[in-house]
Amino acid sequence: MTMLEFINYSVLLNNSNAPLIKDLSFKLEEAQSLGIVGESGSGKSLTALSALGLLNRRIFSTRGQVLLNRRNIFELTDTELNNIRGNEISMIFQEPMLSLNPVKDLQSQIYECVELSNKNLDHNDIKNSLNAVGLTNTNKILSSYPHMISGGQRQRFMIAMSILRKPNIMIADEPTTALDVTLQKQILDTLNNLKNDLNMSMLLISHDIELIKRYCDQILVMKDGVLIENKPTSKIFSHPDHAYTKQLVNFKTSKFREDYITKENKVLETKNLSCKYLVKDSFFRKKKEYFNALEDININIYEGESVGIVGESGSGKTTLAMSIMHLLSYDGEIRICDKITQEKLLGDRQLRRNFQIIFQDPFSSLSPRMTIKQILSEGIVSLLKITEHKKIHQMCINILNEVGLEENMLYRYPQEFSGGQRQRIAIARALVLQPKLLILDEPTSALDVLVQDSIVKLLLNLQSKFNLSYCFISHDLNLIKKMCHRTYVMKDSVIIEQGTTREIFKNPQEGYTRNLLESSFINY
Amino acid sequence: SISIGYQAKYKNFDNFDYVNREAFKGGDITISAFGTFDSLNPFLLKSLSPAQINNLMFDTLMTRSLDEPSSSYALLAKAYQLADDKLSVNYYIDENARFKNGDQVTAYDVKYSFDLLLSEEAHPQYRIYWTDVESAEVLDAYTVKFNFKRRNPELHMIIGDLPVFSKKWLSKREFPSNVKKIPITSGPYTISDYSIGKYIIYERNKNYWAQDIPTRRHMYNFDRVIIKYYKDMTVALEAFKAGEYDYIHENHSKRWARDYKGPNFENNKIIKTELIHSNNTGIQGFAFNTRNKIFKDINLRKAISYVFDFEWSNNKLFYNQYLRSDSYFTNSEMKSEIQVDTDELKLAKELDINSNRIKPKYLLPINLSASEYRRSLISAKKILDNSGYYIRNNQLYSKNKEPIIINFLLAQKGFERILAPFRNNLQRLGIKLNYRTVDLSLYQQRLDNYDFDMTVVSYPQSQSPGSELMSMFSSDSANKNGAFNFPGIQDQDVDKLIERIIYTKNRGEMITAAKLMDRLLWNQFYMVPNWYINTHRVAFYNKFNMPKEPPLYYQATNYVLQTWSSK
Amino acid sequence: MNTFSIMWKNFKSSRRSLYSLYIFMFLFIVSLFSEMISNDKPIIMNIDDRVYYPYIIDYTEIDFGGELETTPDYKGYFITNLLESGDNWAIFPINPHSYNSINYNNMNPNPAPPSSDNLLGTDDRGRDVLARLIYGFRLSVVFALALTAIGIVIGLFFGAIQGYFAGRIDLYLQRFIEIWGSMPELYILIIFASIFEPSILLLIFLLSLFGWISLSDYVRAEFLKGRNMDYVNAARTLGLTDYQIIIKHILPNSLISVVTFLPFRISGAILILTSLDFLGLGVPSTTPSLGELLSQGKENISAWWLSLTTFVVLVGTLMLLIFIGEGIRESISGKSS
Amino acid sequence: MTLYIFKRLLLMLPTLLGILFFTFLIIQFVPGGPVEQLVNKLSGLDSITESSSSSNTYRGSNGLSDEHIEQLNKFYGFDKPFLERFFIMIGNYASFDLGMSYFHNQSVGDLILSKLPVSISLGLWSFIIVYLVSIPLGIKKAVNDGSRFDIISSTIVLIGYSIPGFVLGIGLIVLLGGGSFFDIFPTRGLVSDDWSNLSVIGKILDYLWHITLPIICLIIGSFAVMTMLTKNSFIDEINKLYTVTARAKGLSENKVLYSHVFKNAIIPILTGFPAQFVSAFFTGSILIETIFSLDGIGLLSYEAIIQRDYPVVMGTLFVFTLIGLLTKLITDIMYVYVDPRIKFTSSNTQRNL
Ligand SMILES: Nc1ncnc2c1ncn2[C@@H]1O[C@H](COP(=O)(O)OP(=O)(O)OP(=O)(O)O)[C@@H](O)[C@H]1O
Ligand SMILES: Nc1ncnc2c1ncn2[C@@H]1O[C@H](COP(=O)(O)OP(=O)(O)OP(=O)(O)O)[C@@H](O)[C@H]1O
Ligand SMILES: [Mg+2]
Ligand SMILES: [Mg+2]
Repeated sequence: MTMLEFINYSVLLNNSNAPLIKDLSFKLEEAQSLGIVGESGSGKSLTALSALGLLNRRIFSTRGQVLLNRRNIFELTDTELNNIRGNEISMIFQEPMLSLNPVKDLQSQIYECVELSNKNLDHNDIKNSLNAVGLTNTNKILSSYPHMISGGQRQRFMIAMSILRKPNIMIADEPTTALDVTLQKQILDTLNNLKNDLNMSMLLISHDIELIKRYCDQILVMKDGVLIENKPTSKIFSHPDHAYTKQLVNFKTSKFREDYITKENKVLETKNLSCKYLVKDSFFRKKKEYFNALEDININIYEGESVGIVGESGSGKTTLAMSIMHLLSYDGEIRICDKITQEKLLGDRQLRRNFQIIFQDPFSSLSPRMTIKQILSEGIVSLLKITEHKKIHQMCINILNEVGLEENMLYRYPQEFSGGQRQRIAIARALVLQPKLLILDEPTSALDVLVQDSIVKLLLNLQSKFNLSYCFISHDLNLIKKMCHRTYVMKDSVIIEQGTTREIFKNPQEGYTRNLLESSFINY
Repeated sequence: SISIGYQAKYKNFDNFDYVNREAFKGGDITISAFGTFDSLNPFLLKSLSPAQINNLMFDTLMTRSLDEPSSSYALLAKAYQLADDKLSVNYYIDENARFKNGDQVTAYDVKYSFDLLLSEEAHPQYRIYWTDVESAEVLDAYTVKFNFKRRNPELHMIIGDLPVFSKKWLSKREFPSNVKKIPITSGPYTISDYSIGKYIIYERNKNYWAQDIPTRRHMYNFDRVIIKYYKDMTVALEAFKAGEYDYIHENHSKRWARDYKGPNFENNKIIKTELIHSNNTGIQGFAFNTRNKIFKDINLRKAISYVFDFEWSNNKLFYNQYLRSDSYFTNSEMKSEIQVDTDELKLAKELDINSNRIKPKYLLPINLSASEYRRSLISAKKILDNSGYYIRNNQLYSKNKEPIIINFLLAQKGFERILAPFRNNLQRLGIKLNYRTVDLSLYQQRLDNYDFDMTVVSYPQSQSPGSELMSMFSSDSANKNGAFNFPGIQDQDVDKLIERIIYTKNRGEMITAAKLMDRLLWNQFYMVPNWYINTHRVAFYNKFNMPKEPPLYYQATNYVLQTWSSK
Repeated sequence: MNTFSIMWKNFKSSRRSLYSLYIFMFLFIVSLFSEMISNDKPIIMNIDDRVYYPYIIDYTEIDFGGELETTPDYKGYFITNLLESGDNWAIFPINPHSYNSINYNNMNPNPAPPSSDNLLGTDDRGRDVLARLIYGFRLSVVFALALTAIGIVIGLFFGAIQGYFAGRIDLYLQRFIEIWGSMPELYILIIFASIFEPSILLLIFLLSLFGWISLSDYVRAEFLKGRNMDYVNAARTLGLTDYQIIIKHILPNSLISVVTFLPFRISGAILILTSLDFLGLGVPSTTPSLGELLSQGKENISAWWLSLTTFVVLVGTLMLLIFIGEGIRESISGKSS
Repeated sequence: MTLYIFKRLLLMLPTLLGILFFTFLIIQFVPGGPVEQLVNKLSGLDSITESSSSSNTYRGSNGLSDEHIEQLNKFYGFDKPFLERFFIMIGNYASFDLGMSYFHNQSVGDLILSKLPVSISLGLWSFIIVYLVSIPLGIKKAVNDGSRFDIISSTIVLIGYSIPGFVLGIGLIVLLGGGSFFDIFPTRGLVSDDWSNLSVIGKILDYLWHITLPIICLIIGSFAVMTMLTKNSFIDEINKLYTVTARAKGLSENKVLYSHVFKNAIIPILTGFPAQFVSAFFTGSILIETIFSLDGIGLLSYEAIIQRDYPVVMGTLFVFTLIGLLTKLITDIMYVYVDPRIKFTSSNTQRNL
């Protein structure tokens, strides 16, 4: 039975009439899992949103049909649509950070699903689905607000919400970008089980070819809003037609990074770095509850070195990055470039020129009222002290091109981009400053392998040219392998293992690390 | 009876002439009041008492008649005796007089009332009113004696206005603070119900002790007088049209002409009429502050007076409802005629007033058309030309090169519409007039310090003017802060005449002196005379009987409550 | 393309706002030339074969053979008489009344209903309502714009500082504002009124002392919210100063209330003149202002032409401003591109 | 937070003291005090109208003598030096004694209490109605931004906003309360004069019957600002990603708006709360109160200012600010409740390094 069918479906921008998706036609059968891969910005997320009829009519207009159980969703009444959504078809959004209501606690957000469900669900179901995505500390999670949990936890929470109601169709838009491989595997297995047990159909959007290969029966490839290939998985890999597909399929992961580093100048040094969050502020009692997100962290990064930080979701990686950036209050000591301490920084903001960060959540780090041009030029003006308009403009264009975006995007606002595009904008914003130390928090989570590769090349290139240092926080072991000289492994707020990347990958000491490497699809 | 300087009209009478002998006792009348009230004690400074409470509840020792200038007749006091030295008076209380609770009214109550009213807790107006009364003494249960500080021909009559209440009403201690206790009085009405700030109902005392004495017979006929409070005039008028109350008194020409319309007027349910009166309306005018250099010149004052176009204003602003003020005692027998009469000449001689000053009154121009007004303007200009004034760049300068710029102080916005055309007309002579309305307190402060060039002044006068004239027109008051001599009149002849008016025993002489004073003041152009009205504008539902003729001197609402009755 | 031109482009994309802006500007610019539209001086005049330009040249009555040495009343008896005789003629502006000239020749008592002479009737002292509306619009709009601009700048300043820095600064500044805001405004106005002659400038100054307070609360709240956003952190890492962060990052995201209140503040400023009039602090009633007209409407309820016309002008102005405000809101939020 | 609230409560004392002090100080400089007011009344100068028909009373010999004025000054307590008077007042305030009015024979506290029924009636109803109408309307307008509904409803609320209160008030009275057209509604007061004799239902109906017109006048102008504010704050939030999530869950549009967007958009609306509250309950509308002859606190404090009834001025100011301060604190706490990301502390985190 066909669960979902797109027929000659097109999406247009209202004010410019530019097509974002052109004549898309495909079918999703019962119990089938369909993978969509494609270039960043090719219209995957729009397709996913269309399946639920969630496109904003003020911005987009559509042509063609989307049939859900043979009913055109554009002809359904609001109540019918509401009944279908969540119960029959469920979606995991690409931006977990912004997809949760920031001012409601997670408990009420998930309970909404329970209330709306046409099945009889209770607290245990919630617990189960949270456990299924690896969120074991349910009470803590449920009483938190979205900003109080880590990126990976948010993403898992989103997934838990969607699988809770056991829908017939599941649309997962890059569901595991913020998760380490163990979790990735666990979650996709869960989804797969659902598919097998309940005949659920699944539309999985991902840039991770390995993942798609493993879990999908059929694969769609999109480029520039057009469906360029639609074949069973095995066929795609054996007989790719389109040049783009070929590139994707034939993409080979590279070797360990082994160039030599003079461990001379420390670019970053932390001593006994600790950091805690206030979780509960009681009105009557004096006692406050804190959560220790970092405990006695000591890391070093040398000039020209790339260091990877991997670790469990929620282990404090982002917290570490933020404290290095002096955006959180911390205990202990942080020295950047040997001389920059907290006091120094207080006196001179210009010192920030030396260290920059790419936030894990690019969308919320981009001001919604500023155009890309404004966003990019801001740092140039304030830190590089360049004021010449022409020059700034040229720099903006150059860096955009280097991350694979086009000049005409300069005057658009962040909300008008795809997830991958936004991420690249965030990268561009940091790179244009060429800081001594660059912290990259999941920099490529939303990028397809090809773009990712070009970004990696760009980073390597810059590193060799300017002797930059990078600190990669990533779940993508491939990336770590490719980029990092050394790696730290974090778990539960502490560093449990460190060493050269090769050492760690070949010969992991800790159980967690071993687990991680085993579950990854790559053989090292 | 007491009357000042003439023979009282009534003697051995049954009732006043102006009452309706067929009046029916009973029925209600509902009237409106403006603002609010918050106390049943009308004698306090820190309180607002309900309308009409004094008239309806409190009997006084003597009561005045409305068809004589200044005569009092027995009420609580059946008789009085002025001491030979004129420094005290005895009042003899009527033994029949009873408070509402049945107690007799005694001299002790009178003294008690007097003492409380003169105490510091009471409203200072009583202390001012009876400044010259030293004390009250009880001679026996029905005789009370008032001692005076100085001789004053009116004083024994003025103390006759003393309202009397029972000792049982409030103790001395309670007096300033207890404002919710219904007064125990001997008057025709008592309070039957009230709600602070909203309404008050007076009910006729069926056993009113004075029901049949001459000064009360056929009066106070309504069983109930209901007073409703409104805070907005326009709304109050609408409510009247809707029949929420029965009677309204209007003192605004624009409203009278424009707003007294509607179905109830057309079908004659409401009668809209004007009751003629002979009240002395004194004078109202735009006063020049002659303390200012520019206004020391009478010619300038005269020219400005000529510029004011009363006829236009009356026609285009007042709906022709007003008459031009032509005297300092307009609408009264104290008004001097244009030509000098012989009595005045005699008096002038007697008081040694320079006969050059005894001239016919200057006539103000009457402008019946635009061309006539232009003639007035030009004659005003001639006056200025002849006294050395000149114009540069649309600005008039005096001989001494002072620009003529006038700041006109106002407390009521309503006058701005009258001043605007005046201002534009003055402009034609190069005179700049700026008018400005200020907050009442600020206005008072400026007045007290005579800090203004011109302002609107009203000098109301009684039927027998007396010592208040001192504060208005005497040389002494000209430099005294807080007095009412706003124009700054300093004229020895006027001083002499005031003296004569106050101390003469003969009303005829008093009138002559007043006329002469009127003439002297008038010819000095101390103010640009305004206008007056010799009627009360009232409207009421057609359900009342009233006497055939109104009295001479009266306030509309008091008169209605005293003499009208239900049909 | 700079920020402004982007905003302008966004603004233009909303037709309604654009037309509203055009109409408003048109009216305002026209009202700047009030003297040419509505005046009691003729533009040109021919008397006894001599041509006069009273509009430009200040003649005295003597020049026309009269007696008075001041500027004649061109609608008055003397000139009218002259014009009626011989071949004399005069051309008056479209509305031959000035804001302070009184129509002495009106047949009806004042306030007089609309007639061919006074198209919208006269006010309670015989001045032409249309003329006062034209001049009043100009004055009121200038006054209101000035007052609003000042109020917004100060309100933004204090609100931003409180909300952004929070903590102690917020705590103390708020106390200061509370004390400041509780001052008996009327008394302060009265005190000043007793010292100075009232004038528009004085009024703007006095009203600005307190006009910003309510707005600062709103701005504070939005800044409290805005300062925790990730993009603010991102801006910090770019080494932006507090000032730059406030101006460039939080402010554009905190303008909801400012934009919402803008039209209301402007129209409120127009009306505030009314409420101060009775204290003698409002501008003198010789100055034409919409507030003055409205307060006349209040005194003369039955003269509907006073309140109705003013009301129509006020509603119109308010609508235009609201629509313009809506455009501004859209242009800063960059909804369309 | 606890500490913060405690600090705020503590800081209220100096704030109140400061407010009282400065107001007291300013009052010293106001030209014309209660004595001038009284003199004005006594001399009859306050009643010069277009045509003052005379009063024929004997008007004292020479106006108010200096001695009288001195007595009056003493009566009002102006004979004592400034600071002494101030401290006496503060002492009284500390014992909850707001003093005696200059012109009403009542303590300020009683005076305020006696005006409360009117203020609460007007305040409560208009407050509730305005919020109940404006917020849903604003939300609806936000959803349908630019539609015909949006424009028409804007026009209507704006017309309501611009109608001068007196025109509407008098207009309604003339039309519905007066003798000229329909005589349906009463023109004055909160209840009928014979209210106490009515049955319970009769009492309620009578009350509602009386407050209908004033409430209409009060609220008609208040919709616009609140509606536009709601609309604008919603427009900003309505297209954020979390609403898409909520819709994807199958929440109905209203649920999305009221349970998701609402909390995100409410902050500006909440901010206006203290001012709205204080003005609805206490400042009221002087105009409406006069037109309908209602005696509320608004009118009381306004008249006190004009009449220079300083104890009432200070007393009402004190009560207003105290309540204002408390509601302000409550809204500040509400901010945190509504948006847990808001913090009032400027900890290190917020310091711009
Ligand atoms: N609001 C918008 N206004 C204009 N263009 C938009 C808007 N939203 C998305 N786009 C454009 O639509 C295209 C498709 O976006 P979509 O989010 O579907 O990409 P995607 O395939 O999901 O990419 P990614 O892998 O980077 O998430 C992109 O080029 C993007 O720039
Ligand atoms: N504002 C906050 N208040 C309370 N707890 C917080 C807050 N922010 C983060 N945490 C907690 O701190 C821990 C570490 O969070 P962090 O964001 O550093 O994790 P992470 O290592 O980056 O995880 P991920 O890989 O999922 O992004 C998490 O358990 C999270 O729940
Ligand atoms: Mg996407
Ligand atoms: Mg993280």
